[in-house]
Amino acid sequence: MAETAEEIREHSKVYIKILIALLALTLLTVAVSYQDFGSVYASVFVGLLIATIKGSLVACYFMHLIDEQKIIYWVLGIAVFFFTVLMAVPYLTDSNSVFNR
Amino acid sequence: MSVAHETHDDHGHHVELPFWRKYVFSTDHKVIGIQYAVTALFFLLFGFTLMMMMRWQLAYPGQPMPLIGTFFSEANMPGGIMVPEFYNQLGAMHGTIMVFLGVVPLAVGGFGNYVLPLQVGAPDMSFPKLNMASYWVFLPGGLIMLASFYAEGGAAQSGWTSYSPLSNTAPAGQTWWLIGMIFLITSSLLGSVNFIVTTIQLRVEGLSFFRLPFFTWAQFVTAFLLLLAFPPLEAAGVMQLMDRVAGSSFFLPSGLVISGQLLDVAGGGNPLLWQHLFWFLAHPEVYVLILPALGIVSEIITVNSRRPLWGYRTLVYSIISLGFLSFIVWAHHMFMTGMGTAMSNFFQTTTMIISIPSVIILTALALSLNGGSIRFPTSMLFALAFIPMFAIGGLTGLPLGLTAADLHLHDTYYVIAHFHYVVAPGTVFALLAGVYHWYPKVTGRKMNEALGKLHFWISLIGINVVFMPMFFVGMAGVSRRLYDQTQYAYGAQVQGLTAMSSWGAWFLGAAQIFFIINFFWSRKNGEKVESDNPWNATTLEWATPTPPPHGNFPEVPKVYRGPYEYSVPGAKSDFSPQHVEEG
Amino acid sequence: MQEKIYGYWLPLNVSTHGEAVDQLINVLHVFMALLFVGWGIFFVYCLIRFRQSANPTAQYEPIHAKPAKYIEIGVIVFEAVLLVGLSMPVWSDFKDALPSESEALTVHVMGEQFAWNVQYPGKDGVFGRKAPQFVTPENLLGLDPDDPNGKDDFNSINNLHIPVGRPILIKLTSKDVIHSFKVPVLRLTQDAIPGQEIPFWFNTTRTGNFDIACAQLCGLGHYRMRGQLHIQSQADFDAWLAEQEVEESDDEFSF
Amino acid sequence: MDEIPYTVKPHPLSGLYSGKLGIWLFLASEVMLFGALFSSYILLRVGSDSWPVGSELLNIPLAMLNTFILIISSVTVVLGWASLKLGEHGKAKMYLWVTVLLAFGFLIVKGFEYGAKFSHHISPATNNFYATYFTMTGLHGLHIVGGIAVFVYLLTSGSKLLEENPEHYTNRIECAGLYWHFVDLVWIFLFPALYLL
Repeated sequence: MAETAEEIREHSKVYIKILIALLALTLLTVAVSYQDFGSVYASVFVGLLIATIKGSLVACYFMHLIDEQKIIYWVLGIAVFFFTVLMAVPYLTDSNSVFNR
Repeated sequence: MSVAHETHDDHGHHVELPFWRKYVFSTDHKVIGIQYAVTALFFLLFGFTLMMMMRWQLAYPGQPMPLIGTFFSEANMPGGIMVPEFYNQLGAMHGTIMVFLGVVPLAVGGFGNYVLPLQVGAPDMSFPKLNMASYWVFLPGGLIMLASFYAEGGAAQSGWTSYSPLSNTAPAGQTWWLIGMIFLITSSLLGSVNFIVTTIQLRVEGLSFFRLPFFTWAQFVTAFLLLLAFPPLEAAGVMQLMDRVAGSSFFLPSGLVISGQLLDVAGGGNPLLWQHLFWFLAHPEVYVLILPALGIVSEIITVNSRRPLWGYRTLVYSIISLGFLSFIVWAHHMFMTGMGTAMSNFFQTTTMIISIPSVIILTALALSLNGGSIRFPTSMLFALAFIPMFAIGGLTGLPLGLTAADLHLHDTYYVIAHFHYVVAPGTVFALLAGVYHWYPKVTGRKMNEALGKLHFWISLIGINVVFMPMFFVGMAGVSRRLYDQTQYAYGAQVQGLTAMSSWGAWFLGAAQIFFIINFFWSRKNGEKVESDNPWNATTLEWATPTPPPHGNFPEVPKVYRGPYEYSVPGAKSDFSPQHVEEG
Repeated sequence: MQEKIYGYWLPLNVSTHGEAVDQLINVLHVFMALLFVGWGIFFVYCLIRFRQSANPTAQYEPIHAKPAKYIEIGVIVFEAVLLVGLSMPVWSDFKDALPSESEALTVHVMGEQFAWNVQYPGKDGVFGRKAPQFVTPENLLGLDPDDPNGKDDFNSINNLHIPVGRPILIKLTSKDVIHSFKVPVLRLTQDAIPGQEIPFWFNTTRTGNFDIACAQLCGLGHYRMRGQLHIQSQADFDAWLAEQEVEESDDEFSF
Repeated sequence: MDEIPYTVKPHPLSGLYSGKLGIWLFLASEVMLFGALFSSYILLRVGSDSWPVGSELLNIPLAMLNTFILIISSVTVVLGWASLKLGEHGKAKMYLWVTVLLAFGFLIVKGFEYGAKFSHHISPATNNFYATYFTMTGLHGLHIVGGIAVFVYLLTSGSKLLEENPEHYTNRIECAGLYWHFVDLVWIFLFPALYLL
């Protein structure tokens, strides 16, 4: 994927736009945290939603995942699958144990 | 955590490296493979001797150990009689050393590093410096583990699983254990990145994924297990280190009373968190122990029965499904921790499902023998013995996987017999087979057959005398890790069997002397190898000169056919190597 | 006990759920033995029939292994039957079908480094409040001194007395590290985890004295955490209970 | 045949040079490492009955400043890599030195935060919230230090490779950049999880 000079300059402009978007989203995250969304879970969801947007911006543009090779998607797919299994651990231990706290 | 992508120092011409760069800090995958293998064999022997000492206390509780009893300090063995703390240290370190410092470095570090690049047709690993780094991070980890015996209060003594809160309140040796573990985990991580990239990137022309030898497939899946399963244990290790050093209480619930005093710690932690994170690694870890062994056995069986592997594609799909399933079975080690029925039913089912690929692989290996023309060198004897022994190990996993039967068998000697049958006559026999098989390629000389057969038959008998009685001791209900089982009526009843196991263990220990003699004696005066391909095998590692020079292949090989093309009808000879054009 | 309680295979079974556990273990082992012997015979046959001297040229085509495939499917079906038919029902019965507080005898068991504290509610049938800060060498349970219900509770260390034929509900916890309450004759293992109180139940079919063991490594005294399970007739049990209450009321809490 | 293929040129089938595949695999294991820490954080928080609110105890403005620093440093790495591709070596080195300085800035701000905590005798032993806070941000900080070490090496003794084989050097910067973006990505999730929710 040998890019020509213009494409790279073009990309640099995109990076600046992404930078501004990320800084704005950070301010948004902090602002959102002061809002009260009823339950804790709602505010957690909103907070994580914004973080995921920021994360995917960094991943897609800065890490070039937007147009990456198939093998990289496979490697990340496997990692994300086992990441979700790992995230199931808190649910498994807490909700399903028989002891009464 | 340095970035993992150094490349081979790209000075084109070949310069004669000084001794310490050629043999000590070498970046050649073969030298690193030998370094790993020799270090791992030493640790296997050391872990074995720890066990042989424990067996004395198990067989004759409270009696002074003859001969070497007086060598030990008064704190550990006053008057030659082993104290419970020292017994627990031996138990914990036997497990840790055999798994993390013996079998994994030999199977993955030794055989993987040496044989995989050759089988793939590569000049070296993708990242040679990283490969060297992984050995030199592994060695300090190993030395820390050895040094922890001299820590104040002795080595780690809460089992190789080091459950908290026991491990949180254990003496200083546990901290050394944790630091050693972090070194070992980092080393395995660096190694696994290297294996995966080499398998994907450096395959020679014509070597598609479905023409890879089964040994390379096993190492490839094992590398993924190492890559994705080890980090959670590293996180758990960091947390337990914080618990012990910085006084946090990740794994300590509030209100603990240790030896009468209320433990003044913030509390609020959950001991099950350690168990979940530990077993999240440890189950893929036991598959890391067995997959390379399956790879080695399949290589040796096909070579010595002059017949293609039965169902190569089904085997590859089975090993991949084994890799995936091994990540979702871990909680069958925790059935008795107060888990609800929904969770235990899920893990019961996945444990039953995971037994299917193992049965397929074992049957395929047996079917590969049918219709073959079988030779019986020592490597083949060990590989053949692996199959029924691994079958016993696998089958005895069924009662433990079903919660109702586990109610009685959990944490008893039945469990010890089950996993030892998979690891001892299973993986270790396969690794010994691998040493006998690839020794000619590494040194240019064959290991002595007479000594080899002697070593095989005595080890086979000894190993069964050690572990078969344990099934019955476990069925009687004797708990594991007991310093003296005669305290219990049902324990005293089967004490005879435990004594028998102990004698079997010493008998087995004696048998290893033949292997050690053979290993060093044949280095200089074993029977010289007449060709680069003494076993007439078809895979690429036999296409290199003996011993393979730096850069392995004088000219880049091309691959024309699958890995196990033996007795092809109409071919010139009864084997057609992968890199040879016509049949 | 003249008849054998403990042998080389499964020990005597005295619990109601033990029948199904023994049946599952025995059926499984017969199944495993059959598989291993049948498979072993094929394995040895291959080695002898196809050794080099007897069969100098090997065969290239893979043998069509129809029988092997059917056997495997049979094994999978049999495993599924055992899993769903035997293991899951026994397990859910053991885990979920806790007997009601009224009909069952409730006992609190608290493991500690190298002993089992067994707390009985005493005459008032109510368990006193326990807290770690009240633990002293005399008051191992950590009973709250100014809680009236705790006055008549007593701790029969390492001795669990229960009436035969009545469901027993045990609330298991631990004071320091993870222990595991294991009674081979009851076919029962339950981890005692500090910070958690895990309920489990069993019912017994005959009287006798049997061993209780700790199955989880809990330190240097793990091997000597031996307890005694006394399964008594209702009369003996009541006599023992009465005798305990007399003994308790005159010393410990009358300061 | 001494030279290891596909170290610089991408592999025809996978389209990647080995280093890139290697760094992505390493990042997959890092995903599991931080995943385990996040999973423990969730378990401890859900399991405990008294979990303090992060925003009251921790210094939000400092953390926000740190987030800005890391985002900007991510951008300077990418711009540095882009100018390397364009052959403007001087500009690239300037961008990368800015990244290193920003990283030091992050550590200094982190130092103030930790210093404030320790002066109030707050430590991982105080309660599980602080234990998680110190462990996660501490391990993240160690990753920042690792990143700085790599960049400093590449900009000092490693930079002679730039003259010998620019494409090889650009690949190395790209891999270091990928690692750096991942460290920024972890902080993007760490920031709301510990400080805001």
